Amino acid sequence: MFLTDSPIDVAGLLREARSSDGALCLFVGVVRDSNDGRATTSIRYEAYGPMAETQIAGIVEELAGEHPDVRLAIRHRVGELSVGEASVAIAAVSPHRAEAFAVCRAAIDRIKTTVPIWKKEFHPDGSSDWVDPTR
Amino acid sequence: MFLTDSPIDVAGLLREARSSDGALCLFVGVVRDSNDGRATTSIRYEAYGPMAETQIAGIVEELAGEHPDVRLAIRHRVGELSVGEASVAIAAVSPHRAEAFAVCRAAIDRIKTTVPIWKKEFHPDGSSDWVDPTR
Amino acid sequence: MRVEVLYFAAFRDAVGKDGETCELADRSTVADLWGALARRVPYFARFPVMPPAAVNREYAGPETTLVAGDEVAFLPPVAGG
Amino acid sequence: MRVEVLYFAAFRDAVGKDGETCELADRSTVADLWGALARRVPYFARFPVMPPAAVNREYAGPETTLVAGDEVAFLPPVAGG
Repeated sequence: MFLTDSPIDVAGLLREARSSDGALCLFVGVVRDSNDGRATTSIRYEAYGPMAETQIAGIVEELAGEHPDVRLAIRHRVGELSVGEASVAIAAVSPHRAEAFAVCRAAIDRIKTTVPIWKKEFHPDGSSDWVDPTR
Repeated sequence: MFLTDSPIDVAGLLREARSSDGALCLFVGVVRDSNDGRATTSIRYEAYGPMAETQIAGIVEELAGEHPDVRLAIRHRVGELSVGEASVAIAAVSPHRAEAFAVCRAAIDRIKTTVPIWKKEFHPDGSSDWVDPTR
Repeated sequence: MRVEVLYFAAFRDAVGKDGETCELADRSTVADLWGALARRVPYFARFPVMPPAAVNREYAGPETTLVAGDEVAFLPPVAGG
Repeated sequence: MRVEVLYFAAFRDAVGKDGETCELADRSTVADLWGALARRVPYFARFPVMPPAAVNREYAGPETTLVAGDEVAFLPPVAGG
Protein backbone atom coordinates (compact mmCIF):
# COMPACT_ATOMS: atom_id res chain seq x y z
CA MET A 1 0.00 0.00 0.00
CA PHE A 2 1.62 3.20 -1.20
CA LEU A 3 -1.31 5.51 -0.46
CA THR A 4 -2.25 6.55 3.02
CA ASP A 5 -4.76 8.92 4.56
CA SER A 6 -2.69 9.27 7.75
CA PRO A 7 0.43 11.46 8.14
CA ILE A 8 3.43 9.89 6.42
CA ASP A 9 6.06 8.53 8.81
CA VAL A 10 8.92 10.22 6.98
CA ALA A 11 11.47 9.49 9.70
CA GLY A 12 10.51 5.82 9.43
CA LEU A 13 11.73 5.80 5.83
CA LEU A 14 15.22 6.56 7.12
CA ARG A 15 15.32 2.99 8.43
CA GLU A 16 15.06 1.53 4.91
CA ALA A 17 18.83 1.22 4.45
CA ARG A 18 20.29 -2.29 4.55
CA SER A 19 23.81 -2.90 5.89
CA SER A 20 25.12 -2.97 2.32
CA ASP A 21 23.75 0.50 1.59
CA GLY A 22 26.07 3.47 1.82
CA ALA A 23 23.62 6.03 0.51
CA LEU A 24 20.08 7.08 1.20
CA CYS A 25 18.31 9.75 -0.80
CA LEU A 26 14.97 10.89 0.55
CA PHE A 27 12.61 13.22 -1.24
CA VAL A 28 9.70 14.81 0.57
CA GLY A 29 7.01 16.84 -1.15
CA VAL A 30 5.57 19.37 1.26
CA VAL A 31 2.38 21.44 1.06
CA ARG A 32 3.53 25.03 0.71
CA ASP A 33 1.83 28.28 1.51
CA SER A 34 1.43 29.49 -2.07
CA ASN A 35 1.44 28.36 -5.68
CA ASP A 36 1.70 30.50 -8.80
CA GLY A 37 1.57 33.59 -6.60
CA ARG A 38 -1.71 32.67 -4.86
CA ALA A 39 -1.84 31.88 -1.15
CA THR A 40 -2.83 28.33 -0.21
CA THR A 41 -4.42 27.33 3.08
CA SER A 42 -4.70 23.59 2.47
CA ILE A 43 -4.68 21.01 -0.30
CA ARG A 44 -6.95 18.05 -0.86
CA TYR A 45 -5.30 15.10 -2.59
CA GLU A 46 -7.63 12.75 -4.37
CA ALA A 47 -6.54 9.48 -5.97
CA TYR A 48 -8.03 6.88 -8.24
CA GLY A 49 -6.89 4.57 -5.47
CA PRO A 50 -6.58 1.09 -7.00
CA MET A 51 -5.05 2.45 -10.21
CA ALA A 52 -2.64 4.73 -8.31
CA GLU A 53 -1.45 1.73 -6.28
CA THR A 54 -0.88 -0.27 -9.46
CA GLN A 55 0.91 2.61 -11.16
CA ILE A 56 3.25 3.24 -8.23
CA ALA A 57 3.97 -0.49 -7.98
CA GLY A 58 4.79 -0.38 -11.69
CA ILE A 59 7.22 2.52 -11.18
CA VAL A 60 8.95 0.65 -8.34
CA GLU A 61 9.25 -2.48 -10.48
CA GLU A 62 10.51 -0.54 -13.53
CA LEU A 63 13.18 1.26 -11.50
CA ALA A 64 14.22 -1.97 -9.75
CA GLY A 65 14.75 -3.46 -13.23
CA GLU A 66 16.82 -0.49 -14.35
CA HIS A 67 18.84 -0.27 -11.09
CA PRO A 68 18.92 -3.68 -9.38
CA ASP A 69 21.11 -2.42 -6.50
CA VAL A 70 18.60 0.20 -5.40
CA ARG A 71 15.62 -0.31 -3.13
CA LEU A 72 12.76 2.15 -3.11
CA ALA A 73 10.10 2.99 -0.54
CA ILE A 74 7.24 5.28 -1.51
CA ARG A 75 4.34 6.78 0.43
CA HIS A 76 1.74 9.17 -0.98
CA ARG A 77 -0.77 10.93 1.18
CA VAL A 78 -4.40 11.44 0.20
CA GLY A 79 -7.09 13.60 1.82
CA GLU A 80 -6.91 17.08 3.33
CA LEU A 81 -3.40 18.39 4.09
CA SER A 82 -2.29 21.58 5.84
CA VAL A 83 0.67 23.73 4.87
CA GLY A 84 3.89 22.02 5.99
CA GLU A 85 2.55 18.46 5.79
CA ALA A 86 4.28 15.84 3.64
CA SER A 87 2.27 14.86 0.58
CA VAL A 88 4.74 12.32 -0.77
CA ALA A 89 7.93 10.73 0.53
CA ILE A 90 10.34 8.59 -1.43
CA ALA A 91 13.42 6.86 -0.03
CA ALA A 92 15.98 5.28 -2.35
CA VAL A 93 18.77 3.29 -0.73
CA SER A 94 21.77 1.99 -2.59
CA PRO A 95 25.41 0.99 -2.11
CA HIS A 96 26.48 4.23 -3.84
CA ARG A 97 25.03 7.72 -3.99
CA ALA A 98 24.72 8.28 -7.75
CA GLU A 99 22.03 5.58 -8.11
CA ALA A 100 20.25 6.65 -4.93
CA PHE A 101 19.86 10.20 -6.30
CA ALA A 102 18.95 9.04 -9.81
CA VAL A 103 16.28 6.58 -8.68
CA CYS A 104 14.75 8.95 -6.14
CA ARG A 105 14.52 11.69 -8.76
CA ALA A 106 13.13 9.36 -11.43
CA ALA A 107 10.52 8.05 -8.99
CA ILE A 108 9.08 11.46 -8.13
CA ASP A 109 9.17 12.57 -11.78
CA ARG A 110 7.25 9.46 -12.88
CA ILE A 111 4.80 9.76 -10.01
CA LYS A 112 4.04 13.35 -10.98
CA THR A 113 3.28 12.44 -14.57
CA THR A 114 1.65 9.01 -14.52
CA VAL A 115 -0.02 8.31 -11.19
CA PRO A 116 -3.72 9.29 -11.08
CA ILE A 117 -3.64 11.67 -8.15
CA TRP A 118 -5.10 15.16 -8.26
CA LYS A 119 -4.87 18.10 -5.93
CA LYS A 120 -7.32 20.83 -5.11
CA GLU A 121 -5.91 24.00 -3.62
CA PHE A 122 -7.91 25.99 -1.10
CA HIS A 123 -7.30 29.73 -0.84
CA PRO A 124 -7.82 32.19 2.06
CA ASP A 125 -10.89 33.71 0.35
CA GLY A 126 -12.63 30.33 0.48
CA SER A 127 -12.22 29.58 -3.23
CA SER A 128 -10.53 26.45 -4.51
CA ASP A 129 -9.26 24.95 -7.76
CA TRP A 130 -7.97 21.72 -9.14
CA VAL A 131 -4.30 22.05 -10.07
CA ASP A 132 -3.75 21.58 -13.78
CA PRO A 133 -0.01 21.19 -14.40
CA THR A 134 -0.57 21.40 -18.17
CA ARG A 135 -2.04 24.88 -17.99
CA MET B 1 29.07 23.85 13.52
CA PHE B 2 28.81 21.28 10.75
CA LEU B 3 30.94 18.59 12.43
CA THR B 4 29.73 16.55 15.36
CA ASP B 5 31.07 13.61 17.33
CA SER B 6 27.54 12.60 18.43
CA PRO B 7 25.02 10.68 16.29
CA ILE B 8 23.49 12.94 13.64
CA ASP B 9 19.85 13.82 14.28
CA VAL B 10 18.80 12.98 10.73
CA ALA B 11 15.08 13.17 11.49
CA GLY B 12 15.68 16.66 12.88
CA LEU B 13 16.84 17.78 9.43
CA LEU B 14 13.35 17.01 8.11
CA ARG B 15 12.15 20.06 10.04
CA GLU B 16 14.29 22.42 7.93
CA ALA B 17 11.52 23.21 5.43
CA ARG B 18 9.93 26.67 5.59
CA SER B 19 6.28 27.19 4.69
CA SER B 20 7.33 28.36 1.23
CA ASP B 21 9.20 25.11 0.54
CA GLY B 22 7.48 22.43 -1.48
CA ALA B 23 10.45 20.12 -1.73
CA LEU B 24 12.98 18.60 0.62
CA CYS B 25 15.83 16.43 -0.60
CA LEU B 26 17.79 14.67 2.08
CA PHE B 27 20.98 12.72 1.49
CA VAL B 28 22.39 10.42 4.15
CA GLY B 29 25.75 8.71 3.88
CA VAL B 30 25.69 5.49 5.86
CA VAL B 31 28.56 3.26 7.02
CA ARG B 32 28.18 0.04 5.07
CA ASP B 33 29.37 -3.45 5.80
CA SER B 34 31.92 -3.67 2.99
CA ASN B 35 33.94 -1.59 0.57
CA ASP B 36 35.77 -2.75 -2.55
CA GLY B 37 34.86 -6.33 -1.65
CA ARG B 38 36.37 -6.22 1.86
CA ALA B 39 34.22 -6.50 4.98
CA THR B 40 34.11 -3.45 7.23
CA THR B 41 33.36 -3.57 10.95
CA SER B 42 33.61 0.16 11.66
CA ILE B 43 34.99 3.41 10.27
CA ARG B 44 36.87 6.19 12.00
CA TYR B 45 36.28 9.64 10.52
CA GLU B 46 38.99 12.17 11.20
CA ALA B 47 38.75 15.84 10.25
CA TYR B 48 41.04 18.83 10.14
CA GLY B 49 38.28 20.36 12.19
CA PRO B 50 38.59 24.14 11.80
CA MET B 51 39.39 23.87 8.09
CA ALA B 52 36.56 21.38 7.49
CA GLU B 53 34.12 23.81 9.15
CA THR B 54 35.36 26.65 6.94
CA GLN B 55 35.20 24.52 3.81
CA ILE B 56 31.65 23.33 4.48
CA ALA B 57 30.58 26.90 5.28
CA GLY B 58 32.12 27.89 1.93
CA ILE B 59 30.15 25.19 0.09
CA VAL B 60 26.92 26.36 1.74
CA GLU B 61 27.66 29.97 0.79
CA GLU B 62 28.63 29.06 -2.79
CA LEU B 63 25.46 27.03 -3.33
CA ALA B 64 23.29 29.74 -1.75
CA GLY B 65 24.78 32.16 -4.27
CA GLU B 66 24.07 29.81 -7.19
CA HIS B 67 20.54 28.90 -5.96
CA PRO B 68 19.15 31.70 -3.77
CA ASP B 69 15.81 29.89 -3.24
CA VAL B 70 17.42 26.86 -1.64
CA ARG B 71 18.41 26.46 1.98
CA LEU B 72 20.94 23.83 3.03
CA ALA B 73 21.59 22.08 6.32
CA ILE B 74 24.68 19.89 6.64
CA ARG B 75 26.01 17.65 9.43
CA HIS B 76 29.13 15.51 9.23
CA ARG B 77 30.06 13.01 11.88
CA VAL B 78 33.59 12.45 13.12
CA GLY B 79 34.98 9.68 15.34
CA GLU B 80 34.28 5.95 15.44
CA LEU B 81 31.12 4.82 13.57
CA SER B 82 29.49 1.39 13.35
CA VAL B 83 27.88 -0.13 10.28
CA GLY B 84 24.50 1.49 9.71
CA GLU B 85 25.35 4.84 11.34
CA ALA B 86 25.00 8.10 9.40
CA SER B 87 28.34 9.69 8.54
CA VAL B 88 26.91 12.70 6.75
CA ALA B 89 23.45 14.16 6.29
CA ILE B 90 22.46 16.98 3.95
CA ALA B 91 19.02 18.53 3.67
CA ALA B 92 18.19 20.92 0.85
CA VAL B 93 14.81 22.64 0.96
CA SER B 94 13.38 24.68 -1.87
CA PRO B 95 10.09 25.82 -3.38
CA HIS B 96 10.56 23.30 -6.21
CA ARG B 97 12.14 19.87 -6.44
CA ALA B 98 14.68 20.34 -9.25
CA GLU B 99 16.78 22.75 -7.21
CA ALA B 100 16.43 20.70 -4.03
CA PHE B 101 17.87 17.65 -5.80
CA ALA B 102 20.58 19.65 -7.61
CA VAL B 103 21.81 21.45 -4.51
CA CYS B 104 21.74 18.33 -2.32
CA ARG B 105 23.75 16.41 -4.93
CA ALA B 106 26.23 19.25 -5.49
CA ALA B 107 26.75 19.60 -1.73
CA ILE B 108 27.70 15.96 -1.16
CA ASP B 109 29.89 15.92 -4.28
CA ARG B 110 31.79 19.02 -3.14
CA ILE B 111 32.08 17.71 0.42
CA LYS B 112 33.60 14.47 -0.85
CA THR B 113 36.24 16.26 -2.90
CA THR B 114 37.19 19.40 -0.96
CA VAL B 115 36.49 18.99 2.76
CA PRO B 116 39.48 17.70 4.75
CA ILE B 117 37.92 14.62 6.29
CA TRP B 118 39.45 11.17 6.09
CA LYS B 119 38.19 7.73 6.93
CA LYS B 120 39.93 4.67 8.23
CA GLU B 121 38.20 1.36 7.65
CA PHE B 122 38.50 -1.42 10.20
CA HIS B 123 38.20 -5.02 9.01
CA PRO B 124 37.13 -8.22 10.83
CA ASP B 125 40.74 -9.49 10.93
CA GLY B 126 41.77 -6.45 12.99
CA SER B 127 43.53 -4.67 10.13
CA SER B 128 42.66 -1.17 9.02
CA ASP B 129 43.43 1.29 6.23
CA TRP B 130 42.90 4.89 5.31
CA VAL B 131 40.54 5.13 2.36
CA ASP B 132 42.23 6.67 -0.66
CA PRO B 133 39.57 7.56 -3.24
CA THR B 134 42.25 8.34 -5.84
CA ARG B 135 43.64 4.81 -5.80
CA MET C 1 -23.48 -3.73 -23.17
CA ARG C 2 -22.82 -1.81 -19.98
CA VAL C 3 -19.58 -0.35 -18.66
CA GLU C 4 -18.82 1.52 -15.44
CA VAL C 5 -17.45 5.03 -15.96
CA LEU C 6 -15.59 6.78 -13.13
CA TYR C 7 -15.07 10.54 -12.72
CA PHE C 8 -12.36 12.17 -10.66
CA ALA C 9 -11.37 15.66 -9.57
CA ALA C 10 -12.39 18.35 -12.09
CA PHE C 11 -14.28 15.77 -14.17
CA ARG C 12 -16.37 14.69 -11.20
CA ASP C 13 -17.17 18.31 -10.42
CA ALA C 14 -18.22 18.87 -14.05
CA VAL C 15 -20.44 15.79 -14.25
CA GLY C 16 -21.72 16.14 -10.70
CA LYS C 17 -21.15 12.51 -9.74
CA ASP C 18 -18.38 9.95 -9.01
CA GLY C 19 -19.41 7.62 -11.77
CA GLU C 20 -22.21 6.01 -13.67
CA THR C 21 -23.16 2.99 -15.73
CA CYS C 22 -23.19 3.65 -19.48
CA GLU C 23 -24.99 1.65 -22.14
CA LEU C 24 -22.90 1.18 -25.30
CA ALA C 25 -23.08 -0.82 -28.52
CA ASP C 26 -21.10 -4.07 -28.40
CA ARG C 27 -17.46 -3.69 -29.56
CA SER C 28 -17.45 0.03 -28.77
CA THR C 29 -14.03 1.57 -28.18
CA VAL C 30 -12.78 3.98 -25.54
CA ALA C 31 -13.02 6.73 -28.17
CA ASP C 32 -16.68 5.81 -28.84
CA LEU C 33 -17.45 6.11 -25.13
CA TRP C 34 -15.70 9.50 -24.94
CA GLY C 35 -17.68 10.66 -27.97
CA ALA C 36 -20.94 9.67 -26.29
CA LEU C 37 -20.00 11.50 -23.10
CA ALA C 38 -18.85 14.61 -24.97
CA ARG C 39 -22.23 14.80 -26.76
CA ARG C 40 -23.95 14.84 -23.38
CA VAL C 41 -21.58 16.85 -21.14
CA PRO C 42 -20.70 20.38 -22.38
CA TYR C 43 -17.51 20.42 -20.27
CA PHE C 44 -16.21 17.34 -22.10
CA ALA C 45 -17.26 18.72 -25.50
CA ARG C 46 -14.71 21.51 -25.07
CA PHE C 47 -11.74 19.08 -25.06
CA PRO C 48 -9.91 19.22 -28.41
CA VAL C 49 -8.58 15.69 -27.88
CA MET C 50 -9.62 12.79 -25.68
CA PRO C 51 -7.90 12.93 -22.26
CA PRO C 52 -5.86 9.96 -21.04
CA ALA C 53 -8.09 6.99 -20.25
CA ALA C 54 -7.79 3.87 -18.14
CA VAL C 55 -9.62 0.58 -18.65
CA ASN C 56 -9.68 -1.67 -15.62
CA ARG C 57 -7.08 0.54 -13.94
CA GLU C 58 -4.48 0.46 -16.72
CA TYR C 59 -3.83 3.23 -19.22
CA ALA C 60 -5.61 2.42 -22.49
CA GLY C 61 -5.55 4.11 -25.92
CA PRO C 62 -8.62 5.41 -27.75
CA GLU C 63 -8.82 2.32 -30.03
CA THR C 64 -9.10 -0.09 -27.10
CA THR C 65 -12.24 -2.21 -27.49
CA LEU C 66 -14.44 -2.35 -24.42
CA VAL C 67 -16.23 -5.39 -23.08
CA ALA C 68 -19.23 -5.54 -20.80
CA GLY C 69 -18.39 -4.79 -17.18
CA ASP C 70 -15.21 -2.82 -17.95
CA GLU C 71 -14.27 -0.05 -15.50
CA VAL C 72 -13.37 3.01 -17.56
CA ALA C 73 -11.96 6.28 -16.30
CA PHE C 74 -11.05 9.45 -18.17
CA LEU C 75 -8.29 11.19 -16.28
CA PRO C 76 -7.80 14.93 -15.77
CA PRO C 77 -4.13 16.01 -15.97
CA VAL C 78 -2.47 14.38 -12.96
CA ALA C 79 -0.77 16.53 -10.35
CA GLY C 80 0.38 14.15 -7.64
CA GLY C 81 3.27 14.64 -5.28
CA MET D 1 61.21 31.73 10.81
CA ARG D 2 58.98 29.07 12.33
CA VAL D 3 55.74 27.60 11.03
CA GLU D 4 53.41 24.99 12.49
CA VAL D 5 52.96 21.89 10.31
CA LEU D 6 49.97 19.60 10.89
CA TYR D 7 49.66 15.95 9.86
CA PHE D 8 46.41 14.05 9.39
CA ALA D 9 45.32 10.49 8.66
CA ALA D 10 47.88 8.53 6.61
CA PHE D 11 50.36 11.42 6.84
CA ARG D 12 50.20 11.42 10.63
CA ASP D 13 50.73 7.66 10.69
CA ALA D 14 53.75 8.05 8.39
CA VAL D 15 55.37 10.85 10.40
CA GLY D 16 54.34 9.41 13.76
CA LYS D 17 52.97 12.67 15.14
CA ASP D 18 50.08 15.16 14.79
CA GLY D 19 52.30 18.08 13.92
CA GLU D 20 55.54 19.89 14.60
CA THR D 21 57.21 23.27 14.43
CA CYS D 22 59.50 23.68 11.40
CA GLU D 23 62.34 26.16 11.02
CA LEU D 24 62.48 27.67 7.50
CA ALA D 25 64.33 30.46 5.71
CA ASP D 26 62.33 33.70 5.54
CA ARG D 27 60.14 34.01 2.43
CA SER D 28 60.02 30.23 1.98
CA THR D 29 57.07 28.90 -0.02
CA VAL D 30 54.73 25.97 0.58
CA ALA D 31 56.76 24.05 -2.02
CA ASP D 32 59.98 24.78 -0.13
CA LEU D 33 58.44 23.39 3.06
CA TRP D 34 57.25 20.27 1.23
CA GLY D 35 60.73 19.80 -0.24
CA ALA D 36 62.27 20.00 3.23
CA LEU D 37 59.80 17.45 4.61
CA ALA D 38 60.29 15.10 1.65
CA ARG D 39 64.04 15.11 2.22
CA ARG D 40 63.46 13.96 5.79
CA VAL D 41 60.42 11.63 5.53
CA PRO D 42 60.78 8.70 3.09
CA TYR D 43 56.97 8.36 2.81
CA PHE D 44 56.71 11.94 1.51
CA ALA D 45 59.70 11.47 -0.84
CA ARG D 46 57.67 8.90 -2.80
CA PHE D 47 55.04 11.50 -3.85
CA PRO D 48 55.55 12.46 -7.51
CA VAL D 49 53.86 15.82 -6.91
CA MET D 50 53.12 17.87 -3.82
CA PRO D 51 49.75 16.94 -2.28
CA PRO D 52 47.11 19.64 -1.72
CA ALA D 53 48.16 22.05 1.01
CA ALA D 54 46.39 24.48 3.30
CA VAL D 55 47.84 27.59 4.89
CA ASN D 56 45.90 28.91 7.86
CA ARG D 57 43.02 26.56 6.99
CA GLU D 58 42.59 27.65 3.38
CA TYR D 59 43.78 25.76 0.33
CA ALA D 60 47.05 27.27 -0.89
CA GLY D 61 49.18 26.60 -3.99
CA PRO D 62 52.87 25.61 -3.93
CA GLU D 63 54.05 29.16 -4.69
CA THR D 64 52.33 30.63 -1.64
CA THR D 65 54.88 32.51 0.49
CA LEU D 66 54.82 31.58 4.17
CA VAL D 67 55.18 33.97 7.09
CA ALA D 68 56.24 33.22 10.63
CA GLY D 69 53.49 31.54 12.66
CA ASP D 70 51.56 30.15 9.68
CA GLU D 71 49.65 26.91 10.20
CA VAL D 72 50.43 24.63 7.26
CA ALA D 73 48.86 21.27 6.48
CA PHE D 74 49.54 18.85 3.64
CA LEU D 75 46.37 16.92 2.98
CA PRO D 76 46.04 13.24 2.06
CA PRO D 77 43.33 12.59 -0.56
CA VAL D 78 40.07 13.46 1.18
CA ALA D 79 37.38 10.83 1.58
CA GLY D 80 34.64 12.44 3.63
CA GLY D 81 30.97 11.58 3.56
